Parts: sequence; C-alpha cells; structure tokens
Amino acid sequence: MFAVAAGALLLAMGMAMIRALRGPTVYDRVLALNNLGTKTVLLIAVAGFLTHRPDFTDLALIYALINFIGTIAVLKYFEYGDLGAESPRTVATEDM
Amino acid sequence: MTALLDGVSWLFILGGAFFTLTGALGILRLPDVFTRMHAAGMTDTVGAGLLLVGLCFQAGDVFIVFRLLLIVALLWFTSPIATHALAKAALHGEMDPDLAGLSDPSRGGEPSTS
Amino acid sequence: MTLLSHYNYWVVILLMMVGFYTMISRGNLIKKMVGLNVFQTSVFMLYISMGKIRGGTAPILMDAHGESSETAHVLYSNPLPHVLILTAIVVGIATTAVGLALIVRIKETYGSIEEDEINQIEAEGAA
Amino acid sequence: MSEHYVILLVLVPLLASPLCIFSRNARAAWGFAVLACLTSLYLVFQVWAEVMATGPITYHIGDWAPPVGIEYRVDAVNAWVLLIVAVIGSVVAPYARVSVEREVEAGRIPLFYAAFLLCFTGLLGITVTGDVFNVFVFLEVSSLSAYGLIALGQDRRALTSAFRYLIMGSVGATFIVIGIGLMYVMTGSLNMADLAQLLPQVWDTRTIKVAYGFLAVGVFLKLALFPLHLWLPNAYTFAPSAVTAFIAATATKVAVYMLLRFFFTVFGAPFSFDVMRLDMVLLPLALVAIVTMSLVAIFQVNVKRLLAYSSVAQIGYMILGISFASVTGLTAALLHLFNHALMKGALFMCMGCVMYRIGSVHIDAMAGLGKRMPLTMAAFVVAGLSLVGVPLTVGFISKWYLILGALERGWWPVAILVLITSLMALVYVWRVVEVAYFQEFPHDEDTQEAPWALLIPMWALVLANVWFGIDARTTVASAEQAAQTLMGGAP
Amino acid sequence: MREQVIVRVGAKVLVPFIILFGLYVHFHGDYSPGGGFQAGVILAAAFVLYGLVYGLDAVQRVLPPAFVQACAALGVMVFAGVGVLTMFLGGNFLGYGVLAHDPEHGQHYGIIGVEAGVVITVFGVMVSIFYLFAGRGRRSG
Amino acid sequence: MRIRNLFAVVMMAGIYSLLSAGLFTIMDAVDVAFTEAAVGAGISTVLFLGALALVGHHERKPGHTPLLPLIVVLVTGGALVYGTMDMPPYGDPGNPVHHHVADHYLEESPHEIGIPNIVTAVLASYRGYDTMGETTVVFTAAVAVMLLLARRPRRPEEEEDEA
Amino acid sequence: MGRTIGLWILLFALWLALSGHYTPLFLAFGVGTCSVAVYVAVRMEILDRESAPFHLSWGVVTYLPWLAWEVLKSNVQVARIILSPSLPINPSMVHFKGSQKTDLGRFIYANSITLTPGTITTGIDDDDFEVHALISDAVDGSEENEMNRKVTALEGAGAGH
Amino acid sequence: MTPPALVLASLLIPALGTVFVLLLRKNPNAREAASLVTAGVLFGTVLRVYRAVMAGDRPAIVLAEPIPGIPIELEAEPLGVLFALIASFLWIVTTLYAIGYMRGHHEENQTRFYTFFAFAIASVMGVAFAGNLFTLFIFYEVLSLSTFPLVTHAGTEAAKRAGRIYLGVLFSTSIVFQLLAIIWTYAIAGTLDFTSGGILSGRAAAGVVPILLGLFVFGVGKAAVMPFHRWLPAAMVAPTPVSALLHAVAVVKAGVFSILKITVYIFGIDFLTQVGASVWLMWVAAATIILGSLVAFTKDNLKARLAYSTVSQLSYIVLGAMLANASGIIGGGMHIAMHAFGKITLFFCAGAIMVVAHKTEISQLKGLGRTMPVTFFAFFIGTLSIVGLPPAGGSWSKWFLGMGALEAGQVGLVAVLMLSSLLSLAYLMEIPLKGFFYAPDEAPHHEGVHEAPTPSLIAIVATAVACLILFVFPEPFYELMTLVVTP
Ligand code: NA
Ligand code: NA
Repeated sequence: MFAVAAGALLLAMGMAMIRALRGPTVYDRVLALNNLGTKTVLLIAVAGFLTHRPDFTDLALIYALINFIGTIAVLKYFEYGDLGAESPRTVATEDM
Repeated sequence: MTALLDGVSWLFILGGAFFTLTGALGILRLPDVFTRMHAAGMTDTVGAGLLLVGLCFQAGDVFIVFRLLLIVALLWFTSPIATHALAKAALHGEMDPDLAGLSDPSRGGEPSTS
Repeated sequence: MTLLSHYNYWVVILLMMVGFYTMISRGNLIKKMVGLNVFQTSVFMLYISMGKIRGGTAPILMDAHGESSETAHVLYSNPLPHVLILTAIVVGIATTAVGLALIVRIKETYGSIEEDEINQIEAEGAA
Repeated sequence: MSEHYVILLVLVPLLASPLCIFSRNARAAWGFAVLACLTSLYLVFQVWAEVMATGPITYHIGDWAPPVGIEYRVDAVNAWVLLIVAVIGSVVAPYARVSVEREVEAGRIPLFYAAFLLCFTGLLGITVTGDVFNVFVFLEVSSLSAYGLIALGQDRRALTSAFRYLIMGSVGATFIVIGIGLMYVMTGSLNMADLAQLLPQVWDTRTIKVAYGFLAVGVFLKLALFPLHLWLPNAYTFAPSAVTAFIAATATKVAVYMLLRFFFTVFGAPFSFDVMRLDMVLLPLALVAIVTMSLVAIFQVNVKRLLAYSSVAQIGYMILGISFASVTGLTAALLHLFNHALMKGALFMCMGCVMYRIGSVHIDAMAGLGKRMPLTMAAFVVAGLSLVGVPLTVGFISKWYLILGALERGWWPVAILVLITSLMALVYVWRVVEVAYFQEFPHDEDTQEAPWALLIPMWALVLANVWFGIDARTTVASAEQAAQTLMGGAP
Repeated sequence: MREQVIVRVGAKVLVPFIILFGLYVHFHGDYSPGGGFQAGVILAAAFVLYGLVYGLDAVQRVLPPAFVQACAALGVMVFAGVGVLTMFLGGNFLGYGVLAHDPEHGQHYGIIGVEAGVVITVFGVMVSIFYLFAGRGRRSG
Repeated sequence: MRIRNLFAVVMMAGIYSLLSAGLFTIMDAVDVAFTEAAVGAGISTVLFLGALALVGHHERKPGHTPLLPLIVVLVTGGALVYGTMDMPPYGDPGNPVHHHVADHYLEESPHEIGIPNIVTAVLASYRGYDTMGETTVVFTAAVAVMLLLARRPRRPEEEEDEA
Repeated sequence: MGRTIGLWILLFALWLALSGHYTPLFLAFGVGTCSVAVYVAVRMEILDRESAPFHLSWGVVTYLPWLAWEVLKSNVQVARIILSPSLPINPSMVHFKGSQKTDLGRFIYANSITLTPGTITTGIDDDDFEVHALISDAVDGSEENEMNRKVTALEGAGAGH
Repeated sequence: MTPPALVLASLLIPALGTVFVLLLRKNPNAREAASLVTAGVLFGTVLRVYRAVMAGDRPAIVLAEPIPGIPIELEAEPLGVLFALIASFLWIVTTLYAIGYMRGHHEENQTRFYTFFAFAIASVMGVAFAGNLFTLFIFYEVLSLSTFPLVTHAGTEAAKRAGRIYLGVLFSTSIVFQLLAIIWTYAIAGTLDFTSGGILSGRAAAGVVPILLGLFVFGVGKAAVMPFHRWLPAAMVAPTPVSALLHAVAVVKAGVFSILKITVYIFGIDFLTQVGASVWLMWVAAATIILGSLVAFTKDNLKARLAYSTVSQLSYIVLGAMLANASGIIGGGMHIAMHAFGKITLFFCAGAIMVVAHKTEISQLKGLGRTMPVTFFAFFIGTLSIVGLPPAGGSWSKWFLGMGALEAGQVGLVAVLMLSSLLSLAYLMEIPLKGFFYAPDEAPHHEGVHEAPTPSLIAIVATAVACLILFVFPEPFYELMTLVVTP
C-alpha cells in the first residue's frame, strides 16, 4: 500500500520535474517547484511508513514550511527584484 | 477491525494517489501557467489530504496522527496563499493568461526562457 | 557482483561529475556556485550510501536504553556518516554564502559576472 | 592545567574572535587579536618544548578515547608547524594595526580581526588534530576567513582573486572529503593513528589508491603546487598587506603539513613511496614549479606578485625535499617550512610598509626608496638575501639540507638545478634592490620611513632570519626530529 | 508585499507557529531528527518570511542587525564555554560527564548546552546573511 | 541541455537538493534529510535569490565548451569509478564501515549518553568538537559576508586603483 | 492582552501535542518556547484580530467541513477535465464582489476560492475579487455566492465577540 | 691577548674601523686617520698571530654553529697567516694611497668608500682565517657583497652594469659550483674542517675527485679562471684604489688563496697526485695564463691591460695548486705575495697617472716618464716583479712554480711559464718604455704635471721598494709555505 503510494508520488514528481525543466516561463518553474515540494512532503511521510519508522513525520512538516517560505521568496524576488523591499519597485524588463 | 482499517486507508491512499497523479498530468497537459495552477492545487488539497488521512489509519500512534493532520492543515493554509502569490506575480510580470479561444502556449512574458 | 552492488555509487559519481563540470567549465560565476552545490550534495550522497545498511533503519533508537528485548534485534544504519555529512552540509552553505557575497561585490565593481568579461576588463585595466 | 594547553591554544583565538564582534571597536579588537596570538604562542611554545623533551602528547576531547572520539595528538611534526603558525600570527597581529588602519575602512576593522583570528584558529586547528575529518572542518574555518580577508584588498581584483581562491579551495576541500570518505569506507575509522594501523590491510585495494589520489590532488590545490597554483599569485598580490604577510607565511605551510600528515603518518612512507611512487610524482612537479615560477617571478613588475610567484617556487622546494623520501629531504622540507615563513613574512611586511607610505608596490614606484625608507629597504635586502639562500640567513640552511638530500640520493642534477634557481631568486630580488638603491626618488619630499609600529614587528622577523641562519641548531634539531617521526611511520 | 492582503495575513498567522516549531525541533533533537542547526534555520526562516512580507526595515526593527550579529558570535562562545566549564570541573574539553554526579546526566546537560550554542549561532548567522543580501540592493541607505 | 536563465539553474539546483533530501530519508539519514531540506531548499534558495536580485539572472553569452574541464571531469569520474571497484557492497551489514567505531556508538551510547537519537549523541558528544568547528564555520561565514556586504558610505572615486 | 494569552495557550497546547515528553524539564522548555514565540509576535505587532482570530473559532468548525466537501467536488470536476482527451477548458478572468468587511474575511474568502480547484483568486481590490477560472461557466453558479455568504456570516458571527 | 683572541681581533679590528669611519664622517682628516690607525693596529695584530703560528700554535675559535656539526670557526694556520699578512700590510699602503687619490680625484661619497673598504678587509681576514670550508664560503660571499658598493662607487649606468656582471659572475659560480662542491664534500666526508692531508682521502671515489676539484676551481670565481674571468675587467670602472684592492689584495687573492687552501686541506696534495685528478685543471690554468696575456696585449686602456695581466697571473697560482706538489704549492703561495706587491705597485702608478695627468690610455703616455719619473720607475720595478726577473721578489715564485712543473713531469707547463713571462714582459715594459724613451705627442699637455700627491707617492715607493726587498728577504713567506706543505 505504501509502496503504491510512493510509486505514484515518484511518478507524479517525475511529471512535475518535466514541467520544471520545460518551463517555459519562470512561473511555470516556480509552480512545478512548489508542487514538487508538496509531493516531497507526501513522499517523506509515506517513506516513514514504508520503513516502519513513521515517527519522523516532523520532517515532512518542516518541509512543507520551508517549501512555502521558499516559494514566497521566489515570488517576492520576481515581483520586486529584491528581497528586502517594502514597496513595489518597477522591475526593469532586462532584469527579468 | 484491522482489515476494515486497512480497507479504508487503502481507499484514501489510492484516492490521494489518483488526485496527485491527475494533478501532475494536468500540470503537464494544461496550456499556460494559470491553468496549470488549478491542477497543482489538486495535489495540495485533495491529493495530500486523502493520502495523509489514509496514513493516519495506519499510524497506530496518536502523536503521529496529530502530526499528519497538522501537515494537512498546513498545506491547506499555505497552498492558496502560494498559488495566489504566484498568480499575482505572474500577472505583475506581464503574463497574459490564455483566455477562452486564444490558446497559444508559446505566448509568455518571459522572452529569454526558451 | 561488483556491477550490481556498486551501480548506485556510479550514479552518484555521475551526478558528482555533472556538478564538478558545471563548476569548472562554466564562465558564469553563479553557475559555478550552483555547480559546487551539486558537486557537494552528490558527495553527501556518496557518504550516506556508505552508511546505509540493507534492512536497517534510522539510527534513532526505538528503545532509549536498549533494555527491551523486543527491539534488540533492530538493525540501525551507521550514524557516523550522517554526523559527518551534517557538518559538511553546514560547511557547504557557509561556502555558498561567502561565494555569493563575493559574486555580488564582483558584479558591483565589474558590472559583470561572466568570467571572460571580467578577465577582459582586468586585462584592459592592467594595460 | 598544562595538560589542557593543546586545546587552549586553539580555544584562545577562537574565543577572542567573537569578542571582536562584540566590542565593535577597532582598537579593542586589535588588542584581543594581539593578546590571543601571544597567548597562543606561549601555549604552543610550552607544548613544543614538552614534545621535544618527552615525546608526543595526546588529548582526548570530550573524554572519549580515540577512535570513538576526536583526539588531539601533537608530535614533533605538528609541534613544529604549530610554532610556525603561532610565531607568524604573533608578529603579524601587532603589525596589522597601523597597516590595516590604512588599507581597510574603519567600520570593518573589528570584523577584520575577527576573521584574522578565525583564520589563525583554523590553521592551528588543522595542525593540532589527530582526526582526519576534523582536519577538513578546521580547513574550512581557515579558508572561509581567508577568502573574506583577501577580498578586503583595495584593488578590485582582490574580489576576483578571492573568488578564484574560493572555487579552487572548495574543489580541493571536496576532493579531500572524498578521499577521507573512501578511506573511511574501507576502514571504518577517522582517527589518524587508528587509520595508520588499519590501512596496511587494505593497501592493495583500488579504493585506497583512489582515496590517496584524491587526498593528494586536494592537498596539492590547497598548497598551490604547480600546476594547481593559479589561485595564489593574485590572491597574494591584491590582499591587504597584513593578510598577505600572514597567509603567505602560514596557509600553504599548513597545507604542506597536511600532505606530510596524510602521506607519512596515515598512509605511511612505505605505501607512499613503494606502492604509490609519490616521489616520482612530486619530483617533476617540484622541479617544474621551481624553475618556471622563478622565471615568471623575474618578469613581474608588481613586487607583491613577484613575491607570490616566488612563493609558488619556494613551495616547490618543500615538495622537492619531500620527494627525496629521506630523513634529510624531509628535514629540508620542514626547515624550509619554517624558514620560508620567516622570509616571506618579512618580505610581505616590507611591502606593507611600502604600501603604507607610497600606496603602491609597483617596482617603478619604489625607485630611490633605499634612501627614503632605509630601514624598510634594509629589511627587504636582508630578507631577500635570505630568500636567495645567502649564508648566515635561514634560506641558506634550507638550501643546504635540500642539496644534501639530493646528493644523498645521487640526484646531482637536481642539486645543480636548486642552485641555479637560487640565482634566479637573486635576479628578482636584485631587481628590486637596484631600483630602490640606484634610482632617484621621484615622490614628494616628505615621504618618510614607515612608522615604528610596522618596523618593529617586521624587523623582528628579519632578525629571526639572521638569528636562525647563524644558529640553526634548534630549528634543525626540531625539523630533524619531526622528519624522523615521519619516516618512522606511526606518530 | 505588505499591501497584499492574502500573503500578509498568512505570514502573520504563521510566524508564531514557525517559531514554536523551530524551538520544538531544537529541544527534541535528542529524541527525533533535528537539533540546534535545523532549529536555527527554522527560526531564521520565521524572520525571513516576516522580512519578505513586511520589508527589511520592519524585520530589522523587530530584530536589529546588531542583535543577530551578537547572536552569531555568542553561540560560538556558549559552545566553547560549555567545554571550558567542563575543563574547570576537572574533565577534558567538552567532557560533559563532569557536569553532574551521574555522567549520563552530565552528558544530557552538556548536549543541551552545546546545542543552545549551535542554535544561537546558526540563527544569528542565517538572519545576518539574509539582512546583508536583502539590504545590499537598496541604494538609498 | 543548457539553461541560460540563471534563475532556472538555481531552481534546478533547489530541486536537486530536494530530491537528495528524499533519498537521504530512504537511506535512513533522517537528520541529514532534515538539514538538507532546510538548507538546500530553504536557505540556499533564499541566498541564491538574494544574490540574483543583485546581479541579475541572465547569463550574457552562450558559454563556450572548453576541452580541459571535460578531460579533468572524465579523469576524476573515471578514477572514482575505478575506486569503487574494491568498495564493499552497498548496504552489507558486514562492511568494515559499520563496525569498529560505529558499533561503539550504537551499542554503548545508550549507556554512555542515554539519548535515543544516536546522530545527536555522536554529533554533540562523541564528535562534539567537530560540531564546534561546524558552528565556527558558520560564524566565519557570517564574518566573511559581513566583511563583504556590510554597507559603507559610497565614495565617488572608489572604483579601481592600479597596484 | 487576552489575545496574547490566547495565543500562548494555543501554542502551548500545540507543544504538548507535539512533544510527547512531559518531564518538568520539557514542560519548562515548552513554557519558554511559547513565551518566546508570543514575545516575538508582540514585537512584530502582528498579534491582532487577523493573526489570532479566536473570535471565529465556532464559525470555522462549521465552515471547514462544508469547504472540504466543496473542495472535493471541484477536484473531481477538474480531474475529469484533465483526464478527458479533448481537454475541455475555457479559461477566463471573472470578477466577484465580496461582501466581507475585514481583511480577514477577504483572506478567508479569497483562499477558499483558490482552495477549490477550478478557480484562483489573482487579485483583491477592496471588495472586488479578480478570479481566474478554468471553465468560465463553472463559476457563474451559486457556489461562489454561497461561499461568499458563508464567509461573511462567519466574519459577522465573530464580530460580536 | 691569547692567540685565539688575536685571531678574532683581526676580524673585529677592521669591523670596528667601519664604525669609527662612520662616526667620524663629518671630519675627513679624523676619518682618514682612523682608517690608517685601524690598518696599522690590524697589521700589528696579524704579526702577533704570525709569531704564534710560527711557534707551532694553531689558535682556533668557534663563533657560532649555524648547522649542527658545521661551526663558523676561525683558525690560524700558515697559509692563512701568509694571506692575512699581505692583506693587512697592503691595506695600510692602500689607505695611504687612497687618501691622496680620493682627494686628488674629488670623489664623492668618500665615507661610504672607506666604510666598505674596511668591511672588505674584515671579510678578507675571515677568508684568511676560516677554519673550515663553510666558514670560508661565508666570508667569501660577504667579501663579494661588501666590495659591490666599491665597484659601483661611481653610480653611473656603466658602473651599475659592471656591478651586475661582478656580482652575477661571482655569485653564480660560488652558488652553483662552489656551494654544490661544498655540500657534496660534506656528503662524502661528513666534515668540512680544513685538515692537514685533506679530508677526502680514502673517502671519495677516484672518479668523483676530478669533477669535485673542477667544481671548486670554477666555483671560486674570484680566481678568475677562464671562462669565468669576465667580472674582473668589468670591475675596472671602480676608482683605482678599489682596483688595487680588488686586483692585488682582497678579492682575487681571496680566490686563489681559497683554491690553494682547498687543494691542501680538503683534497690533500698526496691524494690529488695519487688519483691524478688535477691534471686537466693544470691545462685549464695554463690556457688562462696564455690567453690572459694575449688579451692584455690588445688592450690600450692601462687598467684593462693590468686587469688581463691579473687574469693571467692568477692562474699561475691556480697552476701551482693543481701541480699538487710541495714546490707548486710553495710557488703558488709565494706568488700570492709577490704578485700582490707587484701588481699593487702597477695599479698605484696607473692611478697616479690618471689623477695627475688624466691619462687612461697607454698610447697617451709617451714622454710622461720625464715629468713623473718616480712613478714610472716604480712601474718598472713592479713589471720586473710580475715578469719574475731579478732583482724583484717575483722571480722566487716563478722559480718554485717552474720546479713544481718539472717535479710533476709536465715539461710543457714549463714552456707555458716561459712563454707567458716573455709576453708579460712585452706588454708591461711598453709603459715605462713609452714614458721614458718616447717623445710626447703634444708637448703642452704635460705642462704643470708633477708627481702624484705625497701620500700616494709614499705608497707607490713603499710597494716598489717592497718588491725589491722581497727578492733578498723572502724568508718569512717561504717559511710559512714550508709549514703548509710539511704536515
Ligand atoms: Na484553486
Ligand atoms: Na478554487
């Protein structure tokens, strides 16, 4: 049962990976990355059951958190071109 | 009792796997970043939810169940925020969503990413 | 026999070399740092696979004081490579931080993060 | 308390470094640095004296016995290298105050000393430990701080030099980690003495040979052995003067120590020379390094760069001594480790004085300095002659043992080559001397001698060049004992 | 991002929980995966998130740069300080056994102490580095 | 495949690190996976983004492909593969690496230290000194980055000066 | 003050649920941890009706199951679209008027929209919600209106506390 | 003072002299007086060492031990005493001469000149009293360095170039060949002490000895054996007292002295004869003798001609050493003395002509002997001594060298000696002949020209007379050399 779930997750991760590689826009990549992160969270959770050590689920929790913050950072970067900005700045097109 | 529990968790886990895979397929198939967001949302919401709840039935420890549910809660809380931020950023980055009838996947706001 | 028992090391080595190649062949400084990260992460995998025992589990004891006979037979993977790699990961991120800070300063002073452009600017400056 | 000296000598500078951050005051940070270096020197000296008198010292960190825990183990070899690092640190730290005030902006000076102390800590840590992975950790402490320090140079090329150093250094460190991993997978141990016991059983495996190769390449990168030296010249040229003086005199020395430690103690001389034929690798590399780098040095116009290329050549001498695979050869290498630290430290400190007064170390800018800065340039002459290997300086002592080692092996062409390359050193030193003494001074009339705060530490090193050139009994005895330890196998 | 309702409210809600979780990971490092280093990173992540959403100035008002730099330095001193303490109590450096009558308890206290050092430094360093990178881009200052 | 957009490169590196974290979990290295997740996908990504924000994310020129690095990489990789030939089989409990010191940690640490997470026991006690070194490395990185990026008043003639 | 204590209690409950170690030492750690987290929240000035919406507690209990059901339904719908070979999508941008009074209300409404696959809130301008829909005819129905109503009710229910 | 202290004192006195010169730099008279007094005291000290050595004592003192087992050690033995006697005596004379020359020539930086001059003498004393090869090498190098500022004294571009050649050749040969030979010797013998009968006998393989000896002969660049002689004519740019010092006393004699000392005390003449290792070097020396003379012929510049004459004459001494028999060594040792007095006379004369008449070319000297009769007569006596004709001291050394060649069974070398004597007679006698027997080309130029300044003239006369005295009274040197060859 866990193996089936892990297999499905790996397959889904592969598909997200293809999207991450193909893009075509950065937003597609961010989307794929974020999605890949979620699947990794699930995979880690499943792996715990698969290895009969489900007590490491904390790891998945952390992963979900980090994944979220990473995504926010990426988007902040794309919206403001700067991680410290408080108000939006016009982003020069050549920087994109 | 264990058999019933196993059956239920099978059901949930298979359901979660199904929605996760379908979402992944959507990410591949759908034409632009906005439509792909809908597919990605499936993984975060029902895919993750069903899968993790399915795992709960196998945990056999209240602490683990609690953690699994916490993950579900966290995903449900953060996923829409992230998706919203992504959509907003994409719009801000001068990405035009492909709207009805105008499907053209090559049209993007990112000149150099090919 | 070696073929089957070592293929995973070879995959790791392949990944390692991808990182290494990116690091030493690319003129873009950011790519060099990414290459370094990939290279190092692959080395971590090499170490971790050394520590893995088939049928083993994470070296977190199921029974803290080893008194229960129920868990006495449990096989744990080797904790030492994990410890070493924890340190190595931290060292890696530290190196990355310093490298990126240097790249930022290089961009500020040279206006470029391409190695050949920088070399050209330096050559002109020296002439 | 004295049994804790081996650990305290690392802890004192380590703990002084955060104090620099807390104090946020340039003068206080400098004070911490000087105090820490001197305390460390005192402890190192005590440890060295004890090792020379009674043999190796071990210290079990965390009270765990060696293969399980990390052990400090000081024998004649690392006691000697500790002494080198501590002496140079204790001379450069007092020197740094005035030099750094001129070359580094005020706000960064506390950070400068924090980084300096960390670099010092790292180098001592590498040297004192008996655990191969611990070597890597402290190697990174010293390297990361060195990158930061080098990048502080006023010329913008300091940044690119630091970055190149970072890339090459990280490759080196990663190779070392791979080598350690392969050793570990075959033995299950990380303790040097333990490895020395375990490795002979797996000598014939390909894994161990590859481990050896990776360690070798990694260490070669760190010690800038030709042709892996490309990071060094610019790094030395563009770093702030005090940093160049410190790093040039210590960092590559510690890398040479790592080479000795890995190849002689851990793998053992028989494996290195009978199985791996290390001598046949080192000999040609060393010779090419010595000849080509000396030649390149002759044509440099930036004197710091000139000295940097000279350093690569001088590293060649150390490696050459090691390639003789004999007690005499190793004595030569270990002596040169110390002696070269003294001469290059002094020479780069001279450059610091010149930089302080005229803001440049271009050879043309030094015209007529012999009259304007007589003490500085006199120091340059003495240390330069030491570099050439003139009798009554330490340089001569190194050359003596090096040639003796070559002749012992019957390699008289090597001996001749060593002598000819000393002449090359004479040429590049002489170019500077001629400009300084036989050309007119073009600068403003008011350029004067460097301040005493720079002159005194510099002259301390210059006089050490002469002192240990006139009486080399202590240094030779120490180096010889270390060489015997290395050739004897187990530490 | 401050004017963005959704992200702003989301970050607000999350930050205390991230901090809680970071410290939880820190204190339970003996029993489950995690420890000082991971905890330091998670704690730093909480402030990074706040900084991303509310701006660098806002986060630096809450957590001044001098404070995090001091943290970076302090952690090293705490770690080494535990070792020095064991030396004064008659053990070797980092020989925690002497910290209590029962060596096993001593080990516990020692590990808690050094892990505290790790978490303080890692937190301080990660936030400091974030400040430096995020602050570098702004030409105004 | 060459990706000229540096952002994409950084993201790929993030994914790589993420996948390796998964792999670490499967290979029982949960602490490592935890750290790799926090560092590789978290801090490292934020750092790279911070840097990209300052340097732009475009690779200017298509990089030429020099031969030397390729040779170096092939030789290095070849040597490593050669070295694995005599390595003990993957996952065999009888490998030397699992005995000697590792045995001690697994068998004695419950009595000597008494905490279940042996990685923590080794990290904080048996090899606590390495961890102090690691903490120092982190601190060093902060000092170095501060040296490089701390703000300073901009001077007009701060550009280059010839040595 | 009540909110501060409330958050503290919530966090401590979470700690207890996570910890599994109830020795005095670990309880002390928990107390310290929660205090630190709350202190930081206070310093960040993020402790308000938005970040600690205890006033909504009861409303949420009824709202969440309904939302979960909606999410499940729309998931099935989107899955069918993705799996159908012709990929029958009809993307469009639509605007909703939200009747919420507070940012928190809008936050809940917008996220609820996004959470249900098929619609994504791409922007909020006061009461105007810009939404990207996968199939335009799926959003003109009553679901969003019902969701709007329920969220407003939830918000309103809390307002009295 | 005890004899070892006297040996040390002979180093310290000139070293102290440099200090006095520096202290008195403001007052030229006091400065010169200090130089002279120092020189006198030094000579007195060396004389006392001489007496001790003649009494059979071998005073020795260790200064330091840079390398374990290889101390810096001073030891007075007969050969060294011979060299020290000559050098310290000629220092007095040269100083006297320099006072006149430097003032008459209005040289700049006179203080620097006297300082390094004194320092060079200190190094010469070190060379003379070196107790082992290592010590010899050190003082040899210090001598090179301390004379460098003297060579480049003028500070012109030409002087700098000459200085580069000077140091280049001397350092290259000493570092590449000599140092190698020294370390090789140490590797073979395990010691570097100068020992009667040598230290290599029975230790070095027969095949190695010729190579090792060759390394020493060429490695001692100061002996100016061809092809490493270029530095010597190049150094001609120096002021004449410097040339006198370099070519008559300090530098070149330090070179040939070293070769003699190495031959006798490192190889041992019996060992050398036994393995026949030095034969090839005899012919190298012979070639230098003839070639040096021939080149001297082609030079019109007086100092250049004297320089090449020196190149030729030095190889007499090298030849003596290579003959490796008692007569050869005695001849070589005595030629150090005889050539020193003869050649210094010639240089003094050349300097005087330059200062007074501003003539540097031989072709300009016609008739000048009539206005400077003393100078030219002194030149004549010096010539006799160099050529080896009675009644000048040079005839003794030539005699012993010829005897040595015969004893070694090298009749060909006797012919070489004869031929070179004829050549030197020809190229040196031209000068007094031109001076006395040719009519001046342009009469008015010699008007107002008188003899050299008095201090210089005293020096010239003193050395010329010494040449004559040494003919009738060569015993001190002969006795010393006998001690050298009889263990
Ligand atoms: Na949605
Ligand atoms: Na939706």
